[in-house]
Amino acid sequence: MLILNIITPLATSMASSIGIPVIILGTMGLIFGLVLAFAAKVFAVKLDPRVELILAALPCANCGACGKAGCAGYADAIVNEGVSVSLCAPGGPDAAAKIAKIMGTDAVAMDKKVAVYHCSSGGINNTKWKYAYQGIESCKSAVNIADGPNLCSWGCIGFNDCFAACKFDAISVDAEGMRHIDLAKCTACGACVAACPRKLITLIPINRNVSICCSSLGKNPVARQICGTEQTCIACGLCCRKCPVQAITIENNLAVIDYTKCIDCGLCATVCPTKAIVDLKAGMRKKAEIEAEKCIGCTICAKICPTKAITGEVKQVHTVDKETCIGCEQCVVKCPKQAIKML
Amino acid sequence: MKTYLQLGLILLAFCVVATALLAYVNTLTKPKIEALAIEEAQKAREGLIPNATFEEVNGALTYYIARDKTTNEIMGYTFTAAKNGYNGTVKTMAAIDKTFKLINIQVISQTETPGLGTNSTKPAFTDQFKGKNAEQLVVDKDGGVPPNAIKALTGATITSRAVTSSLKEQILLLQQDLQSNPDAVATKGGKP
Amino acid sequence: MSFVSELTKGIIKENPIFVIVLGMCPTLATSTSVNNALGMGLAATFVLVCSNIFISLIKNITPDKIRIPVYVVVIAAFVSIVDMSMAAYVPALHKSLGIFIPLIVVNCIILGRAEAFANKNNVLNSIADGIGMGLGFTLALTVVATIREILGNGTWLNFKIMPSTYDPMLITLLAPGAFITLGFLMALMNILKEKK
Amino acid sequence: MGFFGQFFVLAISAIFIQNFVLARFLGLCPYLGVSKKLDSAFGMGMAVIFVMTLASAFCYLIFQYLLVPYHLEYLQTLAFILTIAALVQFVEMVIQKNSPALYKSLGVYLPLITTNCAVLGVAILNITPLGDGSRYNFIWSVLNGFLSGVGFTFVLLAMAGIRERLEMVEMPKSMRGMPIALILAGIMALAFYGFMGMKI
Repeated sequence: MLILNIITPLATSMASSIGIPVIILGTMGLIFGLVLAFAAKVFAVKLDPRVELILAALPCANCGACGKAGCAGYADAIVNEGVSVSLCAPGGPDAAAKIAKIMGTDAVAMDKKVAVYHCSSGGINNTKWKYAYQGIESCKSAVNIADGPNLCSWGCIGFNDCFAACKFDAISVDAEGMRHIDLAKCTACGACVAACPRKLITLIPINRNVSICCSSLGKNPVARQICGTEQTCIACGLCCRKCPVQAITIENNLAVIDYTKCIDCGLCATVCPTKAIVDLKAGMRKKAEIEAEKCIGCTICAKICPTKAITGEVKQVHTVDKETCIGCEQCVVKCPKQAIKML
Repeated sequence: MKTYLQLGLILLAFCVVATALLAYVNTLTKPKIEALAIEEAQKAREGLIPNATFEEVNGALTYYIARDKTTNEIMGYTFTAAKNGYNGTVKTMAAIDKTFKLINIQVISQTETPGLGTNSTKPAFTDQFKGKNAEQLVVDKDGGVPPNAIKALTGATITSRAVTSSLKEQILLLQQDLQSNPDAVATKGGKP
Repeated sequence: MSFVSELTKGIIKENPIFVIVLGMCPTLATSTSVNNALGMGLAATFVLVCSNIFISLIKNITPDKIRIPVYVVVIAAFVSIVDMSMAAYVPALHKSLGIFIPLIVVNCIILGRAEAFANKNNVLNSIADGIGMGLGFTLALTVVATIREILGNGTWLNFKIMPSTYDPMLITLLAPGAFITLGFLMALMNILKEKK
Repeated sequence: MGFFGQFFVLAISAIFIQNFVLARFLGLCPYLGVSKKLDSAFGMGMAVIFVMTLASAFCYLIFQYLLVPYHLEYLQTLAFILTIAALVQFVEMVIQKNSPALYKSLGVYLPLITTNCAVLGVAILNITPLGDGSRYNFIWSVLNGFLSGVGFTFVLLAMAGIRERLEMVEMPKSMRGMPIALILAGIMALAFYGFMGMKI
């Protein structure tokens, strides 16, 4: 008892100054440490190693073209939700193939696209203005004031929001203020498509070279008058009639190309009276030539030729009329004997 | 299991070391901090009523009785009053004489707007309170007329009101308390 | 990197406030006077150096899962020491800095340097980094405080330096003035950087 | 004043009069750092409300039932920050496991919150005596934490909304980014000064 009487006050004084705080905070530390350790185990999220591999294969530009929240989100979606491996536009077929290898599936043929403008106006010198806009130099801002400062309320305003939006340096602006898309650099991420308040940019398959370079829904004389370059679609319908595969239709005074049907023959561009249809390969298209020794006279090419430039009887060597051939390469693709070459 | 315990123990070790260190520093600094607080309050009281000793009263109200150092006569009472000002609490220490007139006041803590409300700590403002009784503690903006009322600080009426009304309330409370048991004060004062 | 370059980088090139933009809360709240700024800067420097030393010492024995809790315990311990010491020896300064002393714990500069530097470098370099960053912080804080105190109160370190006819611009001492002053200072830093 | 009256007073005071960012200078790092986009500002705001409410509750309990009985108030900084750091990390793990969708929108901001002085600030302010010497009780502490978080989110969203528009504006190169954001914050603080000294 005596010893206790001596020890107790001593112990309490020691305890109160250093002991108790040490015990309390020590216990707190121990509990937190244990809880965190347990939590790390119990709530461990099993990160699939494939997710990290896929992430490494992706370009990691976090552009959002795949529709997921960044590259990590896409990688996660591929593994856990079975999303297609070929959604990454910047990565293209390369990335798709790599991811497919990681996932152990075959790469779905990637439909690589590029961005194109559907307006030929917009430069500083060749836009017709309605009023002098003096505000924030952004298309998004200018479009809000009296339907935009340019006369054509469907056309390009020319403050180059699309240029600013491009992360891949694929859009350039020349001295005239006209924009050009570098097809080699374009990854079809869609940033410029979203940036344009007038929706003048769309993504088209990279192997199609024709596009309507106008978005005007105006009727014929007006549409032409308000356009700085006068390369407007006047909805004459000539392209629709000439298109060998009926890929072009007129909707609301504007020609629209259905790229699932389009065979990229370029005929529409040659017939368009206002040059509103642009053919990137114009003048560069080659003419078809049949190698006589290979031709078996199956007539497939003659049937497929949109301009009826190929003639010939069954089991006879066919010939190409160079004047009417438009260089669409349809016959090259279809010839079972690979007897047709472009020269 | 071993790894969990290891993590827990590592965190425990750090906590123990840190706490022990803090507890040690605390034993060194705590007396100093407390002494400082007491000394500060004492200084403030002495500033209000010089040449006096102070005796703490802890009843329904906490106040100090000031006695003359030589004659041991009651010179007055000091107390603190607090009220929310423009931006937080304004705490004032005040001294009153036996007739409940203010001898002097000092604003001891405030977090008012620099350059406006902080002027309440300056003598130009606090000197006005000298010799005023509870009825005279009205800010001029509220109908009082100086010199019988308090002239509010320019651009800091709320601060001025907080100081003035907190003092007024506290004086009335103290007055009530002292008058209800004058014996206690008298007997205490009677003893040498 | 050498000791000296670690020491000097925090002062100008990687100044925690003007360049890295960390630790904004104390910068704005405690720069009402040069006095406060120096006190805050030195308190933060002390904690920064101590925690940098300690964390670079223990970097190998802290498991990753409880790294952050361990760091904050270390930092909080030093901060509490500073807090208590200031209350005991410089009570007036302690009072005017108020809640911002315990909040040194969550000053992004300190945990940021622990994570980004002390965690990966040896003790000597960590000390240099701590001193450099701390001084850079103090310097920036003092610059902001100098402008605010002179314009807002006409004084510098409590010495009256503006003529008595000067009517103080109170706004610079208030919250809006703090933001605006720092905004213009940063713009100035950008101009200087462009010229280099 | 009934419960709702007091609640209203606390709400107005926490959101407008004593706004954490503009009046108290707390939580400025996320205010300036995560206010470039409205989406991320919203995520951050929600995460801060969540953590501030939880931290208020836990820190109050620890202070009231562990520190006060043994006169260990001087350990508050250490105990609070330890609690907050562990809490944030724990919550992050739980969310990541149980709700990946929530984790993506909210969880990524959680690590940033450990060093958000608004969270520790509210924990300390909750246990700081008020004008009349009393302290908030448990319920009011939690409510104060929640409402202060709402106040933080409110100005964060306002800031993000303005900054998104600022992106389009022509201005001197040296003013771009942080400087103009700070001046903007100054103007907002000026507006909020109108609430100060309001008597309710």
